[in-house]
Amino acid sequence: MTAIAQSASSETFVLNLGPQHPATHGVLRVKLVMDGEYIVEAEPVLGYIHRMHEKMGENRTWAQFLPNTGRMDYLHALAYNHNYVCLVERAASIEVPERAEYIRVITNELNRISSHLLWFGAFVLDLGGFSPLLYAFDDREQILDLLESVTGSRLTYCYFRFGGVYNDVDQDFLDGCKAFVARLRERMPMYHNLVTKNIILMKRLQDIGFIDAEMCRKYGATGPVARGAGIDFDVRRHEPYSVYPRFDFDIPVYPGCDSMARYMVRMDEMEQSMRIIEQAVGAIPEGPVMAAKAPKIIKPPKGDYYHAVETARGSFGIRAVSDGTNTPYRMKLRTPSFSNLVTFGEAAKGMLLPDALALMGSLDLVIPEIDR
Amino acid sequence: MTIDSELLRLLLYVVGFIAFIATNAAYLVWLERKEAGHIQCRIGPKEVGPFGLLQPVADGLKLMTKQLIIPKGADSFLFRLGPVLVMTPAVMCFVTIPYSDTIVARNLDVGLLAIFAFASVNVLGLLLGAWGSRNKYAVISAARVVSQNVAYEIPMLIVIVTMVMVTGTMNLHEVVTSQNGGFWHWNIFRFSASPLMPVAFLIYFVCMLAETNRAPFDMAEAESELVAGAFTEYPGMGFGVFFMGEYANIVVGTSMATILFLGGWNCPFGLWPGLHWFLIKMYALIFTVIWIRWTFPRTTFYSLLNLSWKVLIPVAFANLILTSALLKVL
Amino acid sequence: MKAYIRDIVNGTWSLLVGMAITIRYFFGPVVTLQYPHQTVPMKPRFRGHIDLVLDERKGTNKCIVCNACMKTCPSGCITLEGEKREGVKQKVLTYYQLDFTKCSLCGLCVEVCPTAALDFSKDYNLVGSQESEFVFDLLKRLEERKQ
Amino acid sequence: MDADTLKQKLAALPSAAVQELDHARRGFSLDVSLPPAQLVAAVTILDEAGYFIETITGVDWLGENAARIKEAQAAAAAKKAAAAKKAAEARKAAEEAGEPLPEEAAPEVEEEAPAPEPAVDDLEAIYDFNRYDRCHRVTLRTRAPRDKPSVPSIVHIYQAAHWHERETHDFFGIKFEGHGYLVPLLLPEDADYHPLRKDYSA
Repeated sequence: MTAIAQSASSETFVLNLGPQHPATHGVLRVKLVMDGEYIVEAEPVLGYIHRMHEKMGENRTWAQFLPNTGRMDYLHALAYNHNYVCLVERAASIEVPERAEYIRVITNELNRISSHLLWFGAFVLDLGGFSPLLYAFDDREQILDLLESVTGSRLTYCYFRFGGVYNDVDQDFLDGCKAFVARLRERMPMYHNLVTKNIILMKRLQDIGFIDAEMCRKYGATGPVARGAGIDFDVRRHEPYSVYPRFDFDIPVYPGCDSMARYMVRMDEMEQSMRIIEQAVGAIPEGPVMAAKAPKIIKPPKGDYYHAVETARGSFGIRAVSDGTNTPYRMKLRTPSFSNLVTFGEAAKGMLLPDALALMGSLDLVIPEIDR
Repeated sequence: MTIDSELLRLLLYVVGFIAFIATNAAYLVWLERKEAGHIQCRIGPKEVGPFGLLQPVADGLKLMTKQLIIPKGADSFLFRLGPVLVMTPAVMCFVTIPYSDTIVARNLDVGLLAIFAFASVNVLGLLLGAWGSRNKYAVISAARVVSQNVAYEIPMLIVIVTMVMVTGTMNLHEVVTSQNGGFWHWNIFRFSASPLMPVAFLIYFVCMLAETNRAPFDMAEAESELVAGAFTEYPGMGFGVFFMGEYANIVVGTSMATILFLGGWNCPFGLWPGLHWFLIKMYALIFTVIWIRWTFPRTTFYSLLNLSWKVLIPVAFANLILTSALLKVL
Repeated sequence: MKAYIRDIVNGTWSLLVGMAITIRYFFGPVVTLQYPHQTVPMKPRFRGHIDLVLDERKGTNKCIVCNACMKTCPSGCITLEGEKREGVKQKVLTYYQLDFTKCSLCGLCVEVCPTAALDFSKDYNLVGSQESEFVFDLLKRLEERKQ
Repeated sequence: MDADTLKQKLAALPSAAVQELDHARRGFSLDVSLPPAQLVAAVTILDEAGYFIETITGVDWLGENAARIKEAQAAAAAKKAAAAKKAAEARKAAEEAGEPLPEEAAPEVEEEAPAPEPAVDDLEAIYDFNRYDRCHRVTLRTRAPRDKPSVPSIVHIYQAAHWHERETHDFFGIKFEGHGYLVPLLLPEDADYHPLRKDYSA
């Protein structure tokens, strides 16, 4: 920890970072007790975009809750759709045809790359670099066009259904995926030369925001935050769902425990997602896209079910309690950024303000997902 | 009463300089937005006037129409004094800059010293403005501005001392005439004085960036941390005057670089020296300043001070000692 | 000392590489679309607000007023009325109102409709000064489109 | 510490019911229900075993007891109706046979227990734990009566619980003893209502 936590001299002052602040990417307020420019204590305050999805889950039928999942983490909405749909399929034991599973994996990984690209642009913008944001958005626009041609929407998707997907993909979507992967693969070295190898950025990220494996375990941090602390935990590999076991992709793990490690994890994950897309587009089978006997009214048997999925920010889990009727009895949404943000209060002690923002950027927070 | 011709000439020069600074500040904003646009594969302002040339005029009018609100509890005198103290030294620096053989307001023998004396006053303006606006973010940025400018004043002045030693005079007109002839006469390539001359130019350029709070060193006005830093509370023309002061400082910094290192108004091939060469070199340097801004992220505060105390100052001292040794020997 | 020198040299080299990339983009092509002058060609599956489908054979809409879409909509933004006319087997639609301020474009109504009477429209630049301008009367829109 | 030693350790806790489940069917492998008193002990076992906390879910089982009693009565009524039908057939058979009506056993009308005053329903807190190296999700369930729901806090073991417990307190009103900072997390500061309770009406 380069920044030494000075003993809190008498005149500390309280600085409110947010809820309107360019670096919080949403309405998060962090109450910082500052001594000069050093942070003595940081306490995130939530609730500014709390819409109570869990109560909506209780007074909507199982099918009607689907659009809500896209509104929680709008950067990786398809993973949230995927998790909710898999949960109900597990509860009501509905079979999903092969082609639908492949389409789900392809669109999910495309959405993960678009989420990582947006994080990359916004993160370098927090550190002061403007141009990489525009290059990243240029690439992200390709993905949004691809997904729009299939799902119809660009950000908050509602494309998956219980037992399959809303409608089929055609050949030029698959060719579009191949062309996109080729284009992004040729652009990645440019990102690394412009940003990763830049001495200013390296000085900004190395040894900043120290979150080690033990702190991750105590705070339940998952996703790139845990993988940046040397923990090899990825729900796609660890608790396999859908057809992920059929693809070979590796999980980037960096033992650095600092912002640079978390940054590198996400950059490598984009490469892995591209590999998955290539394999999935190559091996997509023909066949129906919707399960033949998907029941119109979903009435899962009594009891509670849990399903977890790997989103761009970590493991997103839903615990649904069903009482046999067609509306859920209780819908608990375990979002990854909620646990990742808790580490900020601990890790930001004694840091400088710009370093704390580098740390917050490396956590890749999406505030509506924290507040639900 | 008769007006002394010298006084009239000076008056005309002052009016000319203020006009130059005002239009320059406006059109440097336009250049910056156009260049940032093209670097980021987009176009930049295009709607207002041909190629967006009237956009700065529109921005200026918009700034002037805004109401100047003084925050409650702020020290209104310091609040108003801030922008003034940033703008006037910038204008004063233009007095002794020789734009061409004949175009100079007042060719002082200690022209170089005068410019750098005025250049260090704008820190005071930023500090007073930030402190007067009673805003936490402004106070943090004021503390940063002061220590940043102090840290970067020293290597800049060491390089200036080396250049004075090489050219032997502080009179800017003679500095440029000593570099007459082709570009091999320019100070940047004067390897006879010291092989590290291009490095000295680099150090001067980096210090000039830090001095005007630009590019990787824009800690004072760090958008993503301190919202708008020292001038968070300045609406309308208060912010406009700060902006003009900043761009005037850039013009002063780049023109000093042109004079000291790139041979002022001399033509690279020694054919038709004149004002146009001075402006070409200056705007090339300004293009680089903007280019650097849209490429690099911002440094943190302690690595900024590390860079100055651990890299720039030692190398500047080495250059100083080397030059004095070589001058003694040759 | 060697590491110190190497650090400076590598650092400046990485800065120069970064600048080389941005200058290449400076002279590179412009990627953006000048919106008011050029518009984006909408994709066939783009989801605008829902609209009634024109049935060429009958010349009017295909809706049989079964209220399935009204019941399945999660945010309850569809209200419709129909009446039984003698001589016509199904009910006839008289009023179909969509409150687009609450619609989340999930497509459940389009999917559940037995006679495929609903489809997504393609207009995206809707603008209005009050909320009430976003409460569409789809039947009237169908008539206008027919002319 | 592999799965079954953990299972034995948890089963060893007094009055803890451990149940092995099929992960593919329900999503978690071990389901442990225990009284609030044993919660801290179970969580320390899991902490030593290297588990990380995923989330704390609150569930409001309002009307569960009432439903159970109604079921019991319905079952009893069904049994009585079946018994009465059997007795009627027996009588009809007896008439055909002409024998004197057998002295019917007085239809044992089980003395209709006055509907027992329904015990207070309870709020349930479900703790989810998982491992980083292999997939083994453990669910701890504790129940507390609705009128004074209090569960010991595990903030001193897992700091993440600081927020999870505040959120569960926001929505259900479960008091976590020893938490010390149960200020509303997602609800406005002065919120004294608990929206996810079944008897909450906006």
